[in-house]
Amino acid sequence: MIAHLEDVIIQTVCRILIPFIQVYGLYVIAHGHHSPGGGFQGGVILGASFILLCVAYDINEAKRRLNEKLNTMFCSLGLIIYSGIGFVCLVLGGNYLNYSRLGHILPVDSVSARSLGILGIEIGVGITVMAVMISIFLDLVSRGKHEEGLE
Amino acid sequence: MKLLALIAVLMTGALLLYGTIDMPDWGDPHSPASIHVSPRYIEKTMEETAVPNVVTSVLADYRSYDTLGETVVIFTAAMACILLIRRPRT
Amino acid sequence: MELIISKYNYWVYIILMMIGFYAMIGKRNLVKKLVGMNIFQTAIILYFVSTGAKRGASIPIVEGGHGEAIHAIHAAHYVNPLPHVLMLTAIVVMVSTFGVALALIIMLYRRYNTLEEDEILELRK
Amino acid sequence: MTLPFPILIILVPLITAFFIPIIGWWRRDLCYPLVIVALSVSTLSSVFILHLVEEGGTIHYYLGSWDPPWGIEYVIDHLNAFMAIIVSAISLIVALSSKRSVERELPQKVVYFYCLFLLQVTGLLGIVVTGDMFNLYVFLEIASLAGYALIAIGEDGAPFASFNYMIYGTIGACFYLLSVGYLYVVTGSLNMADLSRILPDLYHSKVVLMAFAFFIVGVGLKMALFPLHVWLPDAYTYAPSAVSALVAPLMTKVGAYVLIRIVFTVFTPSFSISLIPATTILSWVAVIAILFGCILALGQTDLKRMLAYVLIAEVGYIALGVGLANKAGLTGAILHILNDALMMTCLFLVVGAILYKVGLRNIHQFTYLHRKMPITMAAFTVAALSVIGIPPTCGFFSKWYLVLGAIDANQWLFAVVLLVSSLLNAILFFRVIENIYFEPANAHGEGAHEEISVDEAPLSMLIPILVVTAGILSLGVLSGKIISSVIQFAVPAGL
Repeated sequence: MIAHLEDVIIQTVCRILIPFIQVYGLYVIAHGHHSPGGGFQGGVILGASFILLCVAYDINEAKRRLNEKLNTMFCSLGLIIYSGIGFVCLVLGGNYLNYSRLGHILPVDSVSARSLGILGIEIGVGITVMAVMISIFLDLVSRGKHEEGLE
Repeated sequence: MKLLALIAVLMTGALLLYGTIDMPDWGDPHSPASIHVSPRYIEKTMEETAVPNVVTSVLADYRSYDTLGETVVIFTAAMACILLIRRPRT
Repeated sequence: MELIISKYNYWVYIILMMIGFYAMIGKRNLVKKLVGMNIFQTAIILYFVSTGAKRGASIPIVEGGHGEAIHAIHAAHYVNPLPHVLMLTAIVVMVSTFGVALALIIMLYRRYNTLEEDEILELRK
Repeated sequence: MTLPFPILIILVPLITAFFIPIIGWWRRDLCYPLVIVALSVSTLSSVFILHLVEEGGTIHYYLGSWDPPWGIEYVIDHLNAFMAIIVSAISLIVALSSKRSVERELPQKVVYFYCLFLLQVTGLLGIVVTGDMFNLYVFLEIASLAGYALIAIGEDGAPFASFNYMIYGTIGACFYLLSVGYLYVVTGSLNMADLSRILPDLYHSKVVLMAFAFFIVGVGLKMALFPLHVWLPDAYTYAPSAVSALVAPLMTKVGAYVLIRIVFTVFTPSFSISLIPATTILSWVAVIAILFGCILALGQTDLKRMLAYVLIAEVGYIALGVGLANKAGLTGAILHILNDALMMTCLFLVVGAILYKVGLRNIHQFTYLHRKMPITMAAFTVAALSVIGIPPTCGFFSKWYLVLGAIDANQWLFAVVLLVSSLLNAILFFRVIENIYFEPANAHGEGAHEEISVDEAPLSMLIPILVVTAGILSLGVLSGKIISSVIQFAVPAGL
């Protein structure tokens, strides 16, 4: 096991960088309609920001900000958003994932409703990908114990 | 064992190379893949989904069910890792 | 010769794929097998993406989609988006398989303290 | 608007799987009832959809309302609906019986076990109902990933067996993906119906030939067809008993379904039979698989491992039916998918019950079991008779059709092999039954009779076993009706 290493430079730089990384991740998710990007890419960037936090500090610091229970819930939450949007379309009388039906409850026409539906599922995908990346990373580096720093 | 593996690999490679003889050239704009299904995605994406990024509109709308499946795949991976190596707190 | 030059993308992917395939079935170290698996899957991704290319075409983001007047859109001006979409899915599948495989490797290392296939087989007897 | 039943088959278990980790944090004991409810809804929908298909013909469901070659469609004809019922009903039965054994074998991981259990069933169901090649790959990966994890949490050798399974499974899935890519580059389409419309013009292309070859290899790896079966015995022997009972009957059968779809729907029979001798090669491989599986099973003393080898032989039967490529043979293959799923579920559930109750798996230690667990052993005997192919049980009828198919194809050798394999199976299972029912000669003393009292498996395990046994007996009687109402429509035209 590597001894706990406190390095002021690394920790300060990471503290400054991480918000920017996260904002960039959100930008990539939201701007997927117009430029390369989308839920997966943005989700991975968001997950990477937490992984950077784990590397610079230790696992406990990262877990203080996003605990295990909440993280597991995020894994499910993104998919519930995704399949929930599809299910709403089903309830509104369309086929599954037919976003144009969302135009019945949103104040937009059916083509813009498709665009909004895409944004909705990208957000869902982003949440799930972020949570899954963090979850797998924590499981792998701490061999499932979630207690010590990087072993 | 290694020799056997090498022979299997070389045979598979030779078969794959044999298959490429009839494939369209690289970058051919008239290959079947470029003219059968995909043109509709590019030409209709603006009027049907209002999303200029064609990859996003195909990923999240035309073939969104695949994307649901792929999100489920990584969800499965997370659950598998938790099941396999996470130690429950005592 | 012309056959090779006009179809070199297939040659490249087949060579890469065979390297990965050999590592998967020929190597005795489990981590090397996994590295082979990654090369194998990446080669398939390379193949798919190369089938989407069109000479002289640009990335599949429609111009004039940002509020300007929309010109007539010709499919030949943009590369084929479908292989890219399929490969986004395949990349995610690859990452997930790799994650589960690493978890399995950690389990195996905990149990046998080695990652050589022969030694594990020896220990299991 | 189309009725939403096709999507409900998949969606209910899928969404339940998302909620299980959340609910598991709150109340762990709610997971099991939720799984049962979700699978019941799925089973009911698939029964209902078979009814709809019988009345109105093939059902198409366009996801997102996009027309087929552009969007993804679900196509449900007789074969799909039939498979969906098998998968959902068997997984429901296995889920019912899993409660006790999971709580004992994995006391702290019940929540995630059931989550992955549902994801596995969802993946299998998704493979069965889809009409899109790439969508099939995605669901194949969901089922495989869940399968790797579920197998790896078994007993001592399980992680290594699962790792091997993962390497072979990934090769199989990648070959499948590569073939999809090969077909895509010459046709530009991913939809099965669209492909079968475009492909006949391209049958002489080398790309299509290679795509077909790699499909067979990839699917063969997934369904453990003979030379590609190496991962199967270890993986299914070391898996937890609930998982063996789920994966062993279903994963191979779904693989067989994919094989039938590709050989007869995506490629027309004229390609698979006449243009290249694919079906002939397939039937020869299948014959070797049958003999190989039966003979290797003879050498095993571990009951679970013996069943794994029997399973390889059973996969051979189905592949033989596909390879014969005539009406009787394919009817036999499709009927055998159903019968074999039932038989294997019954056998693996019995093994699970024995392991749970007495913790034995070596067949030489089974003495007196018939007095300890009379009902379970009776079920085992019925299933064993069915595997052998004794008339009132369902196993006889599918073998009958396979023999008929072999005779129709003028392949007397195949018919002989089928009969020989029945004989081998008889030796195999009577060896076990002998150990169970006949007491050793030296134990005929006085005391041996009183000592052993009835100590049956708990009801939650016994009832599913009895249901499956009743199914084996009644399907034997009903097989004529199943063929006339479902399977004869499932056999593709042109055979």
